[in-house]
Amino acid sequence: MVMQLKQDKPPLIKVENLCKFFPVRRGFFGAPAGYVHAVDCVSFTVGRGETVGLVGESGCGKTTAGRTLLRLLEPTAGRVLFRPKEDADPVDITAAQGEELRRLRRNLQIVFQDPIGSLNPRMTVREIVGEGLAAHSIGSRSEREDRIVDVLKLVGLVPEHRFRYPHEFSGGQRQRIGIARALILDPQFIVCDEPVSALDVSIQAQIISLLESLQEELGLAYLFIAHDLAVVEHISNRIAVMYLGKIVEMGPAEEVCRVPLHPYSRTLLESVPVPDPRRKVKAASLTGGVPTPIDPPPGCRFAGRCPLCLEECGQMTPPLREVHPGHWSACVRAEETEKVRAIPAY
Amino acid sequence: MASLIALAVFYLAAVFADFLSPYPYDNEERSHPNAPPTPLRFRRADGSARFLPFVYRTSYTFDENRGRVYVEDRSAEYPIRFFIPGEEHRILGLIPTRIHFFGVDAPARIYLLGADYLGRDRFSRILYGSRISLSIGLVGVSVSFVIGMLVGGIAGYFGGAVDNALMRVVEMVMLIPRFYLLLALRAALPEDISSVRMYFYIVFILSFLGWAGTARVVRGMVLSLREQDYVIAARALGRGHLWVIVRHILPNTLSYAIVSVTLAVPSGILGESALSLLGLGIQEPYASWGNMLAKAMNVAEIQFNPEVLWPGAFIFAVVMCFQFLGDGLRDAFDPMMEASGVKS
Amino acid sequence: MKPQFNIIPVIVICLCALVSCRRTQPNAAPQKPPEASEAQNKSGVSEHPKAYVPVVGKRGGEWLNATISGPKSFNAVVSNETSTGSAIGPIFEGLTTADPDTLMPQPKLAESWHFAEDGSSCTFNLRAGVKWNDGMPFTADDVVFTYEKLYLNPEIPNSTGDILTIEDKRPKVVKVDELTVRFDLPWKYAPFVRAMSADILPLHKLGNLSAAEFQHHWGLDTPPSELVGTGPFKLVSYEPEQRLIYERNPHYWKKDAAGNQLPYLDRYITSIVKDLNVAYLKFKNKETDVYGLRPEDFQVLNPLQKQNDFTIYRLGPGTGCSFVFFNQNTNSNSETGKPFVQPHKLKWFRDARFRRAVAHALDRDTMINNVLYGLACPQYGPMTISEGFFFNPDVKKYDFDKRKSKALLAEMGFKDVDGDKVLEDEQGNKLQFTMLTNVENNVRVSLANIIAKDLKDLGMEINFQPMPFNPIVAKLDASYDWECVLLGLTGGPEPHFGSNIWTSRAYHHMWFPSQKMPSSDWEARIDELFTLGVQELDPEKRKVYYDEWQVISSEQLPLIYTVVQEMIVAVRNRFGNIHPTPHGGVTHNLEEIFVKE
Amino acid sequence: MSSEQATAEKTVEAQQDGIRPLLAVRDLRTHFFTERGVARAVDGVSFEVFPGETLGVVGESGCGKSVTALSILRLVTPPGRITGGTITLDGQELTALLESEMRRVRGRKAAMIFQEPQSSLNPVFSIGFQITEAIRLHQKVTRTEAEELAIEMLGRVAIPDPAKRIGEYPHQLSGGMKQRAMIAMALSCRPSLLIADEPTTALDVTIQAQILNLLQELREQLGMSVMLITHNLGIVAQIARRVMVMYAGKVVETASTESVFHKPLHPYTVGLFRSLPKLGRKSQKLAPIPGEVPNPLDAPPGCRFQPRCGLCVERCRAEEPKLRILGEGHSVACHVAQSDGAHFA
Repeated sequence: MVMQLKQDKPPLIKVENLCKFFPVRRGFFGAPAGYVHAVDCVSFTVGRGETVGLVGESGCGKTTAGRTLLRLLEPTAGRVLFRPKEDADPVDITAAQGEELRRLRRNLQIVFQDPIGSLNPRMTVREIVGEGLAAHSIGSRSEREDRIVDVLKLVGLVPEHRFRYPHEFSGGQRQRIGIARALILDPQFIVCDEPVSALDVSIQAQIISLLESLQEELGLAYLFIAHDLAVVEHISNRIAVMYLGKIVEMGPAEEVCRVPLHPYSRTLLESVPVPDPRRKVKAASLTGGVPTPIDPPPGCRFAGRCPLCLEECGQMTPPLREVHPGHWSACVRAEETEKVRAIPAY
Repeated sequence: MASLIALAVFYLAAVFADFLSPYPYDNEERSHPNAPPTPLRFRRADGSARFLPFVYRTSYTFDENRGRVYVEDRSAEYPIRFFIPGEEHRILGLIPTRIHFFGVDAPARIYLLGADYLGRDRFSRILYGSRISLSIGLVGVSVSFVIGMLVGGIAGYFGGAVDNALMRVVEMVMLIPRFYLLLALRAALPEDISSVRMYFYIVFILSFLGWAGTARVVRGMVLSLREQDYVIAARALGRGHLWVIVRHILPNTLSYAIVSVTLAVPSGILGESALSLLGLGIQEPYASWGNMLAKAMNVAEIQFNPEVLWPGAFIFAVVMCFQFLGDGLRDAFDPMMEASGVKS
Repeated sequence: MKPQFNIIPVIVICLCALVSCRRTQPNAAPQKPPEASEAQNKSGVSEHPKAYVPVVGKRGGEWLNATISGPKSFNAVVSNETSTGSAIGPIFEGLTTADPDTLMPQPKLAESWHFAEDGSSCTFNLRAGVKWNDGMPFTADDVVFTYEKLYLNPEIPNSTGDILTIEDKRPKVVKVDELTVRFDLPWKYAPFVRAMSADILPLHKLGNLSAAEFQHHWGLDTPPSELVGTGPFKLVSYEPEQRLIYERNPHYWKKDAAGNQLPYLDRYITSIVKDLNVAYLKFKNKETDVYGLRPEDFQVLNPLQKQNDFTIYRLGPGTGCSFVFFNQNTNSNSETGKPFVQPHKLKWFRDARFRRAVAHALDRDTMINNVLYGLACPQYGPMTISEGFFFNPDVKKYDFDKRKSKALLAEMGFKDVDGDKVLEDEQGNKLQFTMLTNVENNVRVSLANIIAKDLKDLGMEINFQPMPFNPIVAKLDASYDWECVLLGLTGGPEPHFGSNIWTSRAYHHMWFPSQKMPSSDWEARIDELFTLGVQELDPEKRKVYYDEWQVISSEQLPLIYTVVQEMIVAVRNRFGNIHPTPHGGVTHNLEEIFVKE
Repeated sequence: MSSEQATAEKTVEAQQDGIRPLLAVRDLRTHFFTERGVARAVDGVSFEVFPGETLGVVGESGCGKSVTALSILRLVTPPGRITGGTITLDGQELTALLESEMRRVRGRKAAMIFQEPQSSLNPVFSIGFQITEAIRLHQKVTRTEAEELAIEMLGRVAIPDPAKRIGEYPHQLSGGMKQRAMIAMALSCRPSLLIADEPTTALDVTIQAQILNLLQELREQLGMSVMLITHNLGIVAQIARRVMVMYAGKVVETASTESVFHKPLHPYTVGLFRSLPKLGRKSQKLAPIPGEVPNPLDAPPGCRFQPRCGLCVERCRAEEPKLRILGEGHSVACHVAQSDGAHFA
């Protein structure tokens, strides 16, 4: 089993109790009126060559988590340990400063959702893709050029494209440019922040296939952030489900999607419309809306909408516990959830 | 594009004003007050034609209504000559020469657009005036733009309390109606200052007026650009803050910058004109389009010397050119325009 | 009636920038001393119109005019500026008025007057049957009240009171009977009857006010019916920034030759307009009946007279004119200890040769022809030809001759040492100074430009700076930190009313105000002449003093006069009894003006 | 009459046995006249919506599905213009109507809801006011009656405590609530046709489920027809009775949902399914369609899908395929398609 293999070796990335709070200000100069708990004590690991999917609805903190992990946002608390080589000592990304952080960035890259906003409209593809080389002063001019051409070919673009500007490309091609930019420094780990959400089905499939083949070829590890469960399940080895800044469930992709151990994951999965007209599924819809993430009260954050809610759920935050080996849930009634029924494949 | 060419012509004319104009700006001929444009003749008194035009000497008498009647003295012809020696000047402030582009021999005078009340050539004064009027807008707006970019950039980038404080200042400046602020600032300056210093004061005033709007918009742009994915991508690639600002944030405000400078220049020109029109700006004998136009604030004057409106025509033309140029640049700079196809 | 106020006030404002100078002549009723009233006219006024004999007119119609500044108040005593004066002009009358042609005092509310033998008192016999426009009778009590309680009340600062006060001594006003009032004079005062043209105000309306209350009474918010006067019209409506509407006073005392009660006109309407261009257009579009022309308007309006059915009256040179003057103040700022004028410049400015050099460099022909369309005359002394009797034509005249200027400057030791076309004095100081004029007056700015250019040609480095009127006045009156100014004053026929400018103690002795002792011999002599002049009751003897004053001023040139504009008015032809004069303007006989068929 | 129309009409007869369609669109062409050429966003589209049914319209961005919807309500703005075809709604020909008459159709006979509820609601008016206004625009009722109706509608779309919510402003509502309010407004005048243009795309999956449930319930209750435009095949499968697949301004396949999902005949439809990751089928490899959607300004000759099609033959490049009936109510615009799907073998 892949999972076990991974567990044997030290992970590439180890996130420990990562927190990111945003202050909410009232008035012009007022003190913060509260904090948005965008990411609240999140811990997980990403192994070498592994894809971890991070799913959740909008506002659950998955994008913030990805960016905080890369130090693109300053974490409020927590550590992110990165082990560049298997036998090397881990480096704390959150503590790295200056040049050290800059060097670390070569290994840690990001691909964005918005294929328009993620490319500087004033730069040619060559400049965009080559920026990483320039930032780290890698190679001579011609070496850089060769590298750029190589990477463009790798992501399925033709070398001639490098003299054009982003607006001359279609959405799918732009996403390929974004991937090329992330790849140019030969990273080990890429945060894919909803890379296919804005794309059409046919293009989405192209990009997913590309990411898969790149992983195979280059041994990349992905943190794949998305809200489309089918996509996440397809590409991920393991999945973490987030709700209001917390991970509520984490485990192997198929297990999470077939036998979810958290009522929220279950609802999420059951809400996905099944593309099979013979299987009309009346979705078990949740009542109420997502509560505000500003200074949330103690207790399970899903308690207010949970069909299985107990009294104790409102009092204390249930910890993430390993219900099955490698499959974690933050629900006190995880075992019962499992028994309801498996989510059928379609 | 045509507007760009037109503006280039205007600015070149301003640079070479002393060469292109037949007379210096303060050259008076008091016997020719409010002379109408000198008629260019192609046909001699005896009916034969000349290829190059010539002019006659003119003189005036008052008619019974105290209107000035100019008559030509047909006894001698004064052909228009090119590269004619006249008063000494320095081309580009460097090369001393007596050569003017065109002119006629004394004692005849050539007034292409007529003369003012002291017989000063309006065409020459418009050329000289363009130096002040055209540069003052450009310089004033550039200065205000630098201030605006700086303040807006700082506010947008640092955010928080700095942003709050700076934006409150900006709002206070913006609250005051522009023209009154212009007058108030003028009033705050010493009254009796020379025209040369006045020029710099006007630049200062104009830049003080213009920066607030720029700062606000730049701040907004920086604020949103800061969050753009490609900015984050650059940081993820290991770029420092300074590089990100210089390479990724500023260039993307630049199109706005250039467009807004272009669109703000006319307001600078108009601001100077307004001040000079009220007699609070550039003083005679120095020429600016505004102080020349001040003479047109009189109904009777316009009726009998419609040429006093020429500086206004020039202001209008330049302002229009800048507006068209600004619009054109805005279209040209907007890369989204091309990308936006048809959405289904 | 105060004729001068009705010479379309816009002209007055245009010419007269120093409003403060009006303080000396608020009533502006030009008049000769009483003794001279029957004497033949010896003035130099050349183009006197034929004697004016009103014809019998008919009732009805309106008179429309326009002004560029509305009233600031309706209080005749406290206010001292022209816009208020012209607004209340039709409502109030004085004891005397001036003959618009001869400038002699004429009876108004007083039917006659006579001085005591020794000149120590003057008795006025009031006209019988005069009524206030609310129907109350006008009596000696009103006169006594107006002078004793208002004009001569030290608690109410006003210019009529100032004029009648000499060394803190004021006349005493005594009611002899219901229609007789006697003024006991503590001094000999030649222009006394002329000063008696100040408006008489109603006792029954104002009698119970304290001095302090009175000063704020009759502001712009006063209901028009409260403004009770004896004049031919009464105000019926005031719309701020729009118009003043007057209607006939049904109780007016004056009757025409046929015994009809005056005035003829039903209504008199003054529109308040934004600027002279609007006033001009309103007249051209037949929306107003009278207009005071700027020189440049003449060429437009003159050919239109027939077609548009109006007549242009060229009244000859006006009474105000512009002059250049230099700061001769030798004092220092008491706070900073700095001299008001840099010492080397003061030395130039106090040298008459310097001022004469400037006088020779004034190109008056260009000023007249290029700026004023030939509708002006050169001016050399403090009185203009139209000011009548006391005008002295034999003052020193300065032709436009730059060689003379250069010679004078060379004589003073100016030389262009370093060849930069700017002269230096013997100590090597560059001959440079700042010239100011008020920016509101386009004509004056143009004149200043001509002057600056010519002085520059002489080798003076002039920084010409137009600036708003009020800061200039502040410099002249208070801070004294100026070098050269081009301004103007209105004049009048009575030279003594100029004593607040010309005597060295005077606050408005602009080139060196409020001197303790005259700083020069010629200033001392002028002081002396004014003292002699005011106390001499024989006009011929007075004229000798004032002639000498005019000669001295033209030689010493404290004020270097430039040009005086012609006064030109246009009036519609549909009116009868139109008789404009330089001093009376068009409406001095408003009550006699009527609409012809 | 083109053969395409004839074919389409035959389809109708065959399918509905004389039931008159509520909406019949024939050969609709909506073109955009841009500076760089004419974009044939909708180019000869024919279909019909029958009373009480849900028609799913599927396609990728740029296929012309939204423009089709806007064209039906005559809401296309310049440079776009309807250049041909007919739109018959409830027996009324819409393309010939005056704008004033069209206004009476909108909202009363056919209403529309959009993808972005936040930009479809005016932020400065309360939702109650906006719904009331919509009601009063088409019905002669007093303000209080309209308000009661509005409260009833809000209740119907399952907004809790509607009497209180009616005074709230759009920003006070969550995305899902806003979309419910939009639906309430659209349905307030009981239109016989509801056009829903990507009504759940901006919503989270749990909220999406709620809205879709709601739409189905309302359709049953009110007996209206729904034209549901979406790119999400799952939604179509769950909600629509019939499906129309569009590609580059053309209808490429139309059939009952059942046939489209289980026996797709057009290579593009098949490509879509093979591109779609499915829950619980992790091992299944995705088979993306190569290439990109053609530029609407520069459509390829022949079949528009031809450059991306694995089954392309010479004829596809030369001749534009017409919709052919290849089964009961199943028409496909493909030269190579066979009714048994043998062409994929």
